[in-house]
Amino acid sequence: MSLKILPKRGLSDWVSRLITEYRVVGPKLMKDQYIFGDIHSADDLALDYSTTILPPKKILLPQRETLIQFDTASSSQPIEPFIETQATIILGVHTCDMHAISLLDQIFLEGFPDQHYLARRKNITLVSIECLRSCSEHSFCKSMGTLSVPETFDLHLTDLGNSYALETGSKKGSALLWSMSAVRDPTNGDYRQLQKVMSEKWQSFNYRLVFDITELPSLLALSYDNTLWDEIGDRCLGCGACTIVCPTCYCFNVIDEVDFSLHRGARSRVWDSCQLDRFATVAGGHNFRVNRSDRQRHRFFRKGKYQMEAYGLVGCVGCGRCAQSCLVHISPVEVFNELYRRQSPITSLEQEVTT
Amino acid sequence: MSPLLQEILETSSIYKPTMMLVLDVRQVTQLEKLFTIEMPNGLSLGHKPGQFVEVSVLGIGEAPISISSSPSRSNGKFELCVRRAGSVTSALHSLNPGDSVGIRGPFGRGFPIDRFRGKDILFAPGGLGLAPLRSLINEVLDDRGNFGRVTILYGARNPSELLFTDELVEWETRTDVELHVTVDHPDNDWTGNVGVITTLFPKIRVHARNTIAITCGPPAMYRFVLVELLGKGLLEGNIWLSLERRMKCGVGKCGHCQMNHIYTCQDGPAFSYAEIKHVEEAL
Amino acid sequence: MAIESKETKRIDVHHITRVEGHGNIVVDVQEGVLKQCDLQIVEAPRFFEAMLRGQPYEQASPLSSRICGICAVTHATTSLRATEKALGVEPSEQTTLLRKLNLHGEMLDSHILHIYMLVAPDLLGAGSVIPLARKSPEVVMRALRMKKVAGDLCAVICGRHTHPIAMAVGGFNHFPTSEELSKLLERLEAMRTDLDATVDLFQNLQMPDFERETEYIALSKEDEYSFLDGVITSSDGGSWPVEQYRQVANEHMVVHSTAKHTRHQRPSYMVGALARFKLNYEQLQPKARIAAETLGLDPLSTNPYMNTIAQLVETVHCTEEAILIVTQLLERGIKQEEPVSPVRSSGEGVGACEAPRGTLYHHYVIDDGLITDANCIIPTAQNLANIEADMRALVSQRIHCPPDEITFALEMLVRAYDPCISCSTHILNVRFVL
Amino acid sequence: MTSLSKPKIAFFDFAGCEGCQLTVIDALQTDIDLLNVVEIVQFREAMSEKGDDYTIAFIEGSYTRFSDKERLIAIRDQAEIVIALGACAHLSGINAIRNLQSTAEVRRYVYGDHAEHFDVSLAKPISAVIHVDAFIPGCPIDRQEFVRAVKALLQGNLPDIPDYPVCVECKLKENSCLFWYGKTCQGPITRAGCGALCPSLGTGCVGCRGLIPSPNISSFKQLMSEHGTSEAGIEAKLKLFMTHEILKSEASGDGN
Ligand SMILES: Cc1cc2nc3c(=O)[nH]c(=O)nc-3n(C[C@H](O)[C@H](O)[C@H](O)COP(=O)(O)OP(=O)(O)OC[C@H]3O[C@@H](n4cnc5c(N)ncnc54)[C@H](O)[C@@H]3O)c2cc1C
Ligand code: SF4
Ligand code: SF4
Ligand code: SF4
Repeated sequence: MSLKILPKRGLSDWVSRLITEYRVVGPKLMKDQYIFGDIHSADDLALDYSTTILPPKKILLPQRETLIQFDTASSSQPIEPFIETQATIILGVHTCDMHAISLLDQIFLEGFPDQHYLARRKNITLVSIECLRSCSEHSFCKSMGTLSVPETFDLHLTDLGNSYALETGSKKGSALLWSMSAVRDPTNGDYRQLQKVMSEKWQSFNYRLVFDITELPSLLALSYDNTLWDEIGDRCLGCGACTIVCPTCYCFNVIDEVDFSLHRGARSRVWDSCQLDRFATVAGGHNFRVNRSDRQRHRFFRKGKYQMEAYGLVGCVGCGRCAQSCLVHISPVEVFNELYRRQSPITSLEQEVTT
Repeated sequence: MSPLLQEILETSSIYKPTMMLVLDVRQVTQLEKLFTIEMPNGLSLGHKPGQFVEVSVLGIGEAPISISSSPSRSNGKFELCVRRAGSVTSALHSLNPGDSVGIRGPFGRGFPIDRFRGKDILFAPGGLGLAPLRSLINEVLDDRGNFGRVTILYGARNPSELLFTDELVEWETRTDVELHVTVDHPDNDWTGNVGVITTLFPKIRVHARNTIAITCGPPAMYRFVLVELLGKGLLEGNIWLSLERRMKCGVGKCGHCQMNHIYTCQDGPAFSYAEIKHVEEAL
Repeated sequence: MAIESKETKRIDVHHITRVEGHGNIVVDVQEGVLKQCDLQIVEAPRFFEAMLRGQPYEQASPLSSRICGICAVTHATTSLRATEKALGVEPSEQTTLLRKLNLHGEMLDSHILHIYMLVAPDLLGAGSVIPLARKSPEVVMRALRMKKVAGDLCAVICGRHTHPIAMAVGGFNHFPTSEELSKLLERLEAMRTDLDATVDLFQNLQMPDFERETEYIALSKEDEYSFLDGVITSSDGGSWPVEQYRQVANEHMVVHSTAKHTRHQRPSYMVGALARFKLNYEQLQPKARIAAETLGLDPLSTNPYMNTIAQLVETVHCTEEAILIVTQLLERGIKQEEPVSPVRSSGEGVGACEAPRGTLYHHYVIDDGLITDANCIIPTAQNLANIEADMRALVSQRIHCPPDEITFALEMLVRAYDPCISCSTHILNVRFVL
Repeated sequence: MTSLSKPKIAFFDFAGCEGCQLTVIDALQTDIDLLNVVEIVQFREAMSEKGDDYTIAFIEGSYTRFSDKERLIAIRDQAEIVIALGACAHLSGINAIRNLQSTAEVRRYVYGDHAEHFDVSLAKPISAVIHVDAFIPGCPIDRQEFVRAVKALLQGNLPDIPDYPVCVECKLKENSCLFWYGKTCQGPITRAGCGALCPSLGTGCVGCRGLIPSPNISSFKQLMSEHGTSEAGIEAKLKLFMTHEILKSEASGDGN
């Protein structure tokens, strides 16, 4: 690991240079909300952003992605795989989103490696940024263990006030600093400042989960038949927003489209959601997860149990996006806490006493 | 890893089907057709009974279909028995010999046939459930000496929906197979059993400790068949089921087929009851 | 002559095609005497006024745009004006500019549809636009190209042409970006080539020869060729504030008598492009006046078939106007402003706009935010009596001609008015007594 | 793919604004090839020629008159496939608003003493009168969805219309939710496919594409009321386009 310092006045220059060689994506303001979008100059970039509506998964796993192209009238090559990569930098990724990307990486690598994801991923350089204060009233990253950056970063920025500390995590990352005259080596003062920023930061976040994250899978195992799921199911609108905005949701549907010739076309994948009616419906109309309560349970079990058990990584990174998007106030941290409250022996004792 | 799988991994996309020739199309019932598909370049599919392929009609979509022929009878070809149920399956039904279809696979975990050897085998398919089990039945029959008693209980809604009637006759006449067929709604010509599949169970004797039972059918059927099998004292690990879920990729990515933590496409579609007994969403 | 006119003819055109909505023509000539000559409206009644009753005022505009898919923007805008007047809302200058621009988009869209898709096939000897697309693909492609610019203009301002979205009482919920406006400007300017080609095309086409003097009515303003607001003006002299729309239209529309087609001045009047052209000629853009000259249309024309030519002239005008408005908006810069809120929750107001087919009035009474009374007068309703008067004059003139020829001339006449029968809020009562 | 001969299609209109037919004409702006792949034998708004040998019928507009029945049945008898085009045909759309008042009263209000001359029934979706094979929702329909529907028909399938709510598309577009700004929106219970057009333009969805298959209406009403909409206001909003569906769901006792 090596540490470098980029004075803030050098940022604009740096971004301009990156743009000449890469597609640069980063947080920017759209109307009154931040989104990840193409950056054309440092002015577009809002590194000090509160959470975006969609996570950076929209770059790694586009909403609509062509998988194959075909022309059944052509006898030689009726099907061509379509793999699209473009050297891309994602700038300013929050640490929770970095954890989510680690999970996506694993999922698309394991079993049958997904060439489409992996090719794109290989060509993406991740520049993460240290979160110094909570980015949304709904986030609970500290509780989920995602407040520190995972090792998957290529370059990691920490805002030191007048400058950024740059930590390189890979060759891809150090390539971005190549021959940058504005970048200098850190002084003792810089190290002190970094330490100060980091220790202050930790204080400014709260633990919002009332128990330890490692207990979550077993808590859920005990809660399969909890009536909370029915209560949530009654409230849930089934709108799917929670899964669309979630950085660790990746389920997809596959659709074919043709032109008027009917023999030329493409097969694409598009984001799907386990909260939607048709998700688990098979031919004949049988729906294996027909109730909103079952679907919500499935969602929270994936977030809090299945992914953790299958991949050793958290399935919910605590970004709070789903809670922000949910119009009927279904929030993972509150759901988990409520389950904990209902499962803990003290509460049941209290209940026994009062009833 | 099968050569086909190898090829798929070496070509640049797990989602790219290989075009294969439709050799033969046979109308089996009003709703089902049996397709014989030829592998390119004399390759072999290298499948196990219980596995499935993703079948593409380019421009319409893809559907998971069980391989209905047994590996023992493959020889560069395989068979799919397809019910017309929606857009892809209807498009398949409009294909003729000489047309081609896209195939990916085989996918999924088939039945662990090695563990079945030396045991009595009880098949209990219902309706279209015979399509996937036929692969295993013929595999067993082609290696008949290595298995104990073979019993087949088959139920369909009415006589016209019975699949593979030629083979039923063949099995019927074999002395080393015990076959019982029943229909829910008989027609005038039907002289056999009437009633749901569970009405066949009293007709058979089962050596509980040494029997492997394999069942496949519509979602509602499993619960009743399981009660019978468990009631006869079969071990949970010896009862096998093949499950259906919505699938969009077949390779454990799209999330549709998930039952609790299990991916039907990769962890199944063949499961022992012991494996899924605690998977609440499975049955 | 005399012998010929002793014939008996009956013309029955069931569902005139290439008009919006359902109408039948019935002509009955017995022994050379015209017994019956009707334009029967068989469109299903829609009862919009009843549906408007009880609606929260914000819902009046989205609901009333559904009166007509072709002049949806004008209905939505007129409705907003009625509501705003009732509730004392004074929209900003930017809102007014955007609305005018939007109305220009609709005028272009509708006129191009009418000129090319509905009328041109008659003049070019193609049964309709689909054979025309085969016969002269370049003509149809040009029409589609121009129509797309018009439609996209509305889309930039209000989301889409048919049933606008972003318009609200007091303003807009969404604003075009300057990039969108700049692109639009380029496309409008580029459209001039297609417009020139259109003028060339129609310059060489012959409109049927037929004159009949009548009264012409349109909204007018001192300083502009008015589409949004203005005063009601008559070619016979006189003008009225829009609140007095019943002075002009009342007896035709609201008194439900088959016999009463009378106003104090004449038995019928005409609204629409020709009326506007005649009354507001002075305010036309210079390019449009040149086009009129080239096309042989002058403000004294009394040939209703020339309505189509007046539409073409307006198409030129609206393109030029739209270019000016977009330029102005780009210079001013678009402000993201909240819609102006009502100052009261009860009141009464009349909105009036020029729809492609003529003057449109919406009149609402609002009580505590809910609409308690609504009256909508659509252009085609105002034109019906005049169409029938023209039909009668035409048939009398050509009574000796073969029925096919009469039918064709009548259908073309009806089409020239571009009647929008689907708008029929209440026009079923216009019929002749036999 | 086996290629089919050009299907013959026809357009019919009942009570509606003809905006959907206009949208079909507008679809030619981007997809002029439509004219090469189908044969249009009847389309009153755009053509004079009239053929009765169609196999696919697109019907715009609601059933509103007893006399409509005969025409609808004739179309059904001829066509192999009948498709409801747009909200009026699909849901009875805004036409059904008048069902909330008595028909006699509605007629009297608009036509005075001539009211009884008119043949008027309750406004209904065409599926209330004849069997409908598929629908293309929206007021008006979405151009691209229409084009996709035609392609599906050419492939021998019925159009695949989304059955998830508008919120999905709204989130995909990264719109800030209108509820965050004190506005209201029917996106959570309305069928998507429009690309969340209205919310993207800062305007609450008015529900023109109809309800999703199993909407949580009671929770939605609760949401609306939390955001300051009165009970009457909620009713008026839900019943702008969905009167027929809401009345039906109330009658069957679900969703409330
Ligand atoms: C492992 C596995 C093995 C299989 N083996 C076989 C086999 O051997 N033979 C065989 O015939 N089938 C088999 N199937 C089933 C087969 O995959 C399906 O029938 C097929 O995918 C249907 O695809 P389709 O495109 O024809 O239907 P689709 O067009 O996708 O739809 C078919 C049905 O889905 C339902 N549906 C679609 N959309 C909706 C909606 N919006 N709401 C509610 N319901 C909806 C409807 O019931 C519709 O009829 C198997 C499935 C699996 C998972
Ligand atoms: S479940 Fe919610 S909080 Fe957790 S990662 Fe997904 S969007 Fe963020
Ligand atoms: S604006 Fe409407 S459609 Fe969009 S997320 Fe909010 S409720 Fe859903
Ligand atoms: S957002 Fe709602 S009202 Fe607007 S087009 Fe879509 S479904 Fe219709």
